[in-house]
Amino acid sequence: MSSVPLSAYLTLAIILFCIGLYGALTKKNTVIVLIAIELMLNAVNINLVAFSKYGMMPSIDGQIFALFAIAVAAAEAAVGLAILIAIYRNRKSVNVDDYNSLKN
Amino acid sequence: MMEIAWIIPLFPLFSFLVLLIFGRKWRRGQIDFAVILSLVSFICALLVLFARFTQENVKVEFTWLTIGETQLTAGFEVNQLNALMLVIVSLVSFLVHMYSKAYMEGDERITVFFAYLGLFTFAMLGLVLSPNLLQTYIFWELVGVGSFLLIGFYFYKEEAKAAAKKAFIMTRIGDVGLLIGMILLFWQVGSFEYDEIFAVISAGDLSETMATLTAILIFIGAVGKSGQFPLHSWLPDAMEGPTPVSALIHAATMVAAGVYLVAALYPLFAFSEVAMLTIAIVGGFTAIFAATIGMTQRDIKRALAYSTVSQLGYMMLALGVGGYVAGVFHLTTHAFFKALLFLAAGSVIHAVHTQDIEKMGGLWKKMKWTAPLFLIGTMAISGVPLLSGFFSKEEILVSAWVSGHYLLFTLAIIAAFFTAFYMFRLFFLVFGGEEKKEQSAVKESSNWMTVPMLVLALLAIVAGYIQTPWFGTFLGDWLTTGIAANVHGHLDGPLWVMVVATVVTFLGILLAWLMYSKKVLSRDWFTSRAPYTYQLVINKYYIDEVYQYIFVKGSRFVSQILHFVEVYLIEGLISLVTITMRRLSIIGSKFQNGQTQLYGTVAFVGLAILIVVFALTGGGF
Amino acid sequence: MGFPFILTIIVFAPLLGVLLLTLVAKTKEKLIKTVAILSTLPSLFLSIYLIISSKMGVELVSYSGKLSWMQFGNPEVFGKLYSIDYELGVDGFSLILLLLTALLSTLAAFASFQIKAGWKGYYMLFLLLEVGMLGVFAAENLILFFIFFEVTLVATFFLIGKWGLYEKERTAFSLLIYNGMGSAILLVVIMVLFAKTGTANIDALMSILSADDGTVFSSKVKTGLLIALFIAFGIKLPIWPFHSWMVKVHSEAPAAIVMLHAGVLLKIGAYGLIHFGLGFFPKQFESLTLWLAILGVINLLYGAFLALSQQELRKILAYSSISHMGIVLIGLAALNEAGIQGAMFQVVSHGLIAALFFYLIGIFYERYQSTSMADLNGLAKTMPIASGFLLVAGLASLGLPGMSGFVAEFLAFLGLFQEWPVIAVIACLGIILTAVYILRAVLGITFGQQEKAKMVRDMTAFEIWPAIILLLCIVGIGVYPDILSSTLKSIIIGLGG
Amino acid sequence: MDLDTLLSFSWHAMGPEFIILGTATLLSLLDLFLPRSFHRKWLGWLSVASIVAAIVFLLTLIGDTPFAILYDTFRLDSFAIAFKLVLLVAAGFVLLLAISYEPKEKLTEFRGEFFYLFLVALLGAMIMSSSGDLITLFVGLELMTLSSYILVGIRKKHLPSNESAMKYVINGGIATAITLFGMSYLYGVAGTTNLLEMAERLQELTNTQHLFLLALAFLMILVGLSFKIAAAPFHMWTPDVYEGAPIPVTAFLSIISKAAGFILIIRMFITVFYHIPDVSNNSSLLMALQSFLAVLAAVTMIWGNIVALRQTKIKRMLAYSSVAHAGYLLVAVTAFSAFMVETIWFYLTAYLFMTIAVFSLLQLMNIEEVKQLSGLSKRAPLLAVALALTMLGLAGIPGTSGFIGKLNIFLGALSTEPTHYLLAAILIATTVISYIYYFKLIIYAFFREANRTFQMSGKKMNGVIISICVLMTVLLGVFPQLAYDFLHQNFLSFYDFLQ
Repeated sequence: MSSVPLSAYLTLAIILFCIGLYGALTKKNTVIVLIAIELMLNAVNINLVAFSKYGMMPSIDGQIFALFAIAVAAAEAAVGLAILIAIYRNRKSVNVDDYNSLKN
Repeated sequence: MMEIAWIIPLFPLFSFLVLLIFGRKWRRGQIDFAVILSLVSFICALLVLFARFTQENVKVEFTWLTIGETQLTAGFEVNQLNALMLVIVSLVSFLVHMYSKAYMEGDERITVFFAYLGLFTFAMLGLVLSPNLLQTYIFWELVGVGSFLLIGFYFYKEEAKAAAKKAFIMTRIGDVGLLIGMILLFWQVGSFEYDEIFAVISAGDLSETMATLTAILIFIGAVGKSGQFPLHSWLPDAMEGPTPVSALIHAATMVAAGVYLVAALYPLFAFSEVAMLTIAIVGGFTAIFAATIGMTQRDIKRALAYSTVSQLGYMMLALGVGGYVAGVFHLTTHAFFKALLFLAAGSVIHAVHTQDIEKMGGLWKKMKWTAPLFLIGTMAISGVPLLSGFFSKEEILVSAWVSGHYLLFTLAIIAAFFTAFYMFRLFFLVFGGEEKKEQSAVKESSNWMTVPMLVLALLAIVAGYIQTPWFGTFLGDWLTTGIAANVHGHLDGPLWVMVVATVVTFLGILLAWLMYSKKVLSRDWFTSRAPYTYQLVINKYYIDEVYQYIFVKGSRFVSQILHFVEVYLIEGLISLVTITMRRLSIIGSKFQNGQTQLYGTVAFVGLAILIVVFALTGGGF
Repeated sequence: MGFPFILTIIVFAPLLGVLLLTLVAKTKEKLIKTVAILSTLPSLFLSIYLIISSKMGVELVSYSGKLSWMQFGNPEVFGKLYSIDYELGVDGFSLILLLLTALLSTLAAFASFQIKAGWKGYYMLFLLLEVGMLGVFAAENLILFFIFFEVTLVATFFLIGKWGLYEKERTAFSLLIYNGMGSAILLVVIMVLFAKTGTANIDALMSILSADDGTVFSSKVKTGLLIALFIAFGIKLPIWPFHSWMVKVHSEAPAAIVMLHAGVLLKIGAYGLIHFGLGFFPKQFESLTLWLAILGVINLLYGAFLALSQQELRKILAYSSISHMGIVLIGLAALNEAGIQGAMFQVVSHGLIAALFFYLIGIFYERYQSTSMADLNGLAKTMPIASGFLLVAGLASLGLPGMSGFVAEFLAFLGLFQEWPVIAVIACLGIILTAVYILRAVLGITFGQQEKAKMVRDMTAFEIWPAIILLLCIVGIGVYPDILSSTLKSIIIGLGG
Repeated sequence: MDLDTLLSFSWHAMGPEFIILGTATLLSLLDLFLPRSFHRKWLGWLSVASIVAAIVFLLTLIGDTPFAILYDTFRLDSFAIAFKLVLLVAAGFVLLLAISYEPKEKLTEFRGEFFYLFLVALLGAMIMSSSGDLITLFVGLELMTLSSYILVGIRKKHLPSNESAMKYVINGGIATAITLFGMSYLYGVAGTTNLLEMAERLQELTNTQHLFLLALAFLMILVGLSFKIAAAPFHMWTPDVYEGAPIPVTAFLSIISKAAGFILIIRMFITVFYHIPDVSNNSSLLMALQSFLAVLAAVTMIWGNIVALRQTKIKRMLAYSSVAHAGYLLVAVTAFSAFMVETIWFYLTAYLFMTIAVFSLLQLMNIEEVKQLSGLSKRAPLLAVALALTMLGLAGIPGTSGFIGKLNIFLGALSTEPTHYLLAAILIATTVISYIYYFKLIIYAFFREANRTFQMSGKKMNGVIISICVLMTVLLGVFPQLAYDFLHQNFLSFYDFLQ
């Protein structure tokens, strides 16, 4: 049915991953940074699912793995946001650059 | 008796130890104790000498140090030469002990003084008894220490400190030569033993070059100790020590050790013509060189010191030209008359409390004993006929003539002239002429001082008769039996040599008389004519200054350079390392600026580098 | 090979003192000092006993022994086991050094009476230091050796950092980093040997390495390891240019510690060079002797020249130590019986002489709070006995015959002249220079007019006897060196001198 | 899956985990329902009790043949037991620290949370050490990570604490993503998430492209885990987070979190990558990529030690020190010697005691700057001695367990072929550099006079912890065979997790 080759999925995943990484490293808004990290995790999910379906040795494990990854990502986002709220209360800023009281 | 000759040095050693350890507590009698010990030592030495007349050499040794399979030994040996030396040393030592009892009276450190005397005597006797080079070297150095300690006896005087240091270091320079020569010889011969060395030489197993090299190196040691040019300048300075010390160490015994060493190793030296010539030239040059300086000195002891240097040069010259007996003979006679002169000078100094001869004068009447005794010494050293110096000097001149070194012979003749001149200059200035005001209270010294002088004066007169062309050559015959070298008991020289020597001596005396007693000749007759020469001579040819400039300044300069290396180069390298570390640390800390995204970026760069390298290298596949 | 009972007691007896000291209140000065000195004694007496019994013909091997200690790796799974045993043993050389250490420790414990505060901590560390030093010489295992080696380092670090003089912290640090580097390199060598041969036992390594024809290590690797050993022990000895830490230590550490430092700790470098460098890699050692000789001469002259321009007695002695360690190097460079024996003699002799010097320095410092030549001028007037000892120490140091220094110097030169005569001639300059700087220092202090007429008491009867003991040893060895050489003979032959 | 299947599993293998999990659940409920007046410290004691129970349970499991439950996702082998033991002991000490922790910014209201979150994090670490499947590995890892995010930020009114938590989240998130990305490739090539199965399948792999992908996966997993173990250059978060986190949490991060990272690395590397052939087919992928590990180890040691030199705050210094120690451990991993696992186990054990001791000291003295140590030896000599011994241990001075640990690593690096001379040299050189900062503390504590009086927030508990840890440090340094014998006797077939 599908003529989309595995490599396309993988490339997409890498691109997403890189976008996420880029966002996580450059965006000033912490919320966006957290979203970018989500993006990276989701890129992995594409990988996993793609492999699970079109891989050298397809198996259901990949999809299960992806589910776990989604759950973990959600938890991570939740924790991240919770911490962000805590820091916002004290620092009154969501700008990552402002979080620099700890340094050499 | 000869088997227990080792006991001779132990008496002074015992004296040294006892005085050093208990001397502070011991209020009275410690000096007598030391004097008696030195007397015992002398008696033993005398017995050994008599025993040696009838018996063979004795040598006793034990293992001192094991090097792998080689065993170095220590022990003692008695032969003609050192039996003679034993007597000379212990006698002079005993007399000086006696003399010092009076001379040093009242000094609060007199016990220490006698302790040091004991140490020195021990070392000197040990040196004489040594059967091998190594042991000789050991005592050689110990003798130096004794000398060093006694020169620096008045430790609070800056001059004494400087003189002691100078004496030690200059002789040490010579000692290093000796050490090197000795070690080289060891690797050639395989032993430090005198007799083994001689055996190898007579077997012809030692190459000529090696013999020359080692002989000259060993001679450097002798040069240092015997104050030969160019290592002579410590000896006059050593006069900072108490006068009895000058008599014992710097006239009669230690300084003669160099001559003794050459004599003891005579077969080695005789094997190498070059070495012999070197010795002769150095000796001859020193003889005349020191004599010229001696003519200008104002300090009575310094003048005598230069005379000593000159006489030692004479002895070296004798040995160098093959006059083995002549050298040893002169060593013997010189020990007596020079010790006498120093003791007499000490007596004078003791009485007038100055050493400046210009401040003395007219003492002939005041010092009824000292003055004639000094005169005897002066006549003996000048070579006035029938006194001991006349015979020994004559022997040297004959040896020089016979050996064919005419230039050296001439030098020796001129030196004899100078000797007579400056010795009588001293005599006339000190004892003749007008009485100086400040010396009205001068008194003759006590018997403790005059008796030793008397003994020495007696010896200075008669000692010459053991080897004369007229009454037999007893000393020479005895000394030369069994020596492993081609030496002669006596050389017959032309009669005119004796005549010339006598004439020259009297000319010198005459000149001194004219200048300093009669004052017919003006004293600056020579100085005004050749002021530069005079300046040169009175400043001792600027040798000290040259040394100061080259060696002292030189080593200080090197030291400064190395200090620079130490501070800037080595410390600098260390700081370079620490600074680098600190820099790196700062750079590392700079990244830690609190920005999370920078941290992430660094990590990303790290990952990227890993992957890029992997991709480029194919991942090490 | 049972448990090395006597050696264990010798090494760890001071540790008992440490434990006892923990029980003593820190204000009880007398008690602390007594306990400390007493706890140095068992090692001393036992090592004397060992020496005597070895002279009586008891084989030294019978005292060595081992106990299984730790194993790395799992033989049942991998078949390879790296086991490190607790092995102690002595040979002639290390036995002598053991005795030297024990003796100097007792004397230094006496000299430590001048410590003004913190006796408890001081003596605990002091005893720990002694354990380390004794252990270094008794260890039969490289790793054990290293452990004791580091123990000495840490103990000295504390002793200097806490009880040192003006720049104590910097000095302690400098000591730590230099020696840390040295021991790091040493550890590399040790571990390479251990990892490749599977044993760290010194004797076993010696036989493995001497039988090795390139299968275990290529000759290049061996040379590399030897050079690393040179650097490691060269820092300790010290070999120029790694000496600057040691000058600092000499001038900043408390005198009693310098006694041990100059007397024993520096000697570990020499011990290591002889025992390991020469013992493990004799062939490679031979190929490096020229460099060793050159370094030795540099040490000798460099130290001497720098000592010439110092104003501080401690610094003079520091550079003098550098210079004297040059003798050890040239002795080793000669690599013949005389040379090696000279190096060994120098190790012992300099240990004694340096200890005597610093014992006296401690006494001077206590009275004058200074050791600079300018402040001590004319000491012979105020302290004649101490000055006398200083003079004797000086003479011993400049190699006066009749004292131990001469025998060492003589043997080293004797050896060197056979192998490298030209270098030896240059080195002879050192003999003269030594005389010059020693006399300059000693005369500068004792002779002359006392300008600052501060009357102080001379050495008390109590203070004299450590100096006398040291002097007796120095003179004893100097007068009858065979006392040492007979003990050393077998090991020198064993080292293939 | 029916009940029979469920019951057929030998659940006791997970006993310790269940104990921890149960306690965590219980605690969360208790925290919810207990009145405010009830001191939450008792919850801490309860969790300590649970850890003790877990240890006891774990000890009873020693000696069983290795077996797996839940379809090979959870394995109980001697490797797992040995390392879980380390984790549990460390956790016990950290909990004790936490119980006596009284920061200036009051923690009372969150203390209950602290304990059960802590237990959950521990649970994650334990699962990691036992997991036989990528999914469980990942879940365990994330369980630990997510809990520790919250733990770091638990002082929620304290800005540095918030900030460090935020930084940790961002860095940790990136790390997770990278690890996961690597894992996805691994899964993609192997087609399974089970580690053993994966190893089996990949053994026959010959496709170069796949190998390439696997190598990439290897690198990404390595990098992702490097965040966890704080290896340079992925360590940058460490100092900031260590500084901001409460002391018990810092201790947790520097011991348990790091140990878990290493456990994961070893497990994955040995089971999977060691069995993947490289292109030439005569060595394994892991060996082929050894040089990357070596570079990482070297950079970590150098960076950690050098930057530590400039730190003036003790916690930051310790952060860099922990980076350096990660480097040392990486050397052991790189060398891959015959006794690597033992080496790492011993090192972690030694490191555990030293680190707990030093954090306990910090907590007791309540200080931040190195300078504040001045005069410690006068004021509290015993503490000063303890500090000194700990520092000596961290510096690897003989007589302490740190030395034996390093010796072991060193031996490992030198006993393998090819021999890692350079790495060993760097290890030893950086160790010497580390002397500088470790001894700096000693210098302040012993040689400097006090310029300020301490305010000991002293608890007896800290004293006990310190004494135990220092004692262990010395004991393991003098008689290391105690630990090795324990290891050899109980975990003779250490490598049974391959079966």
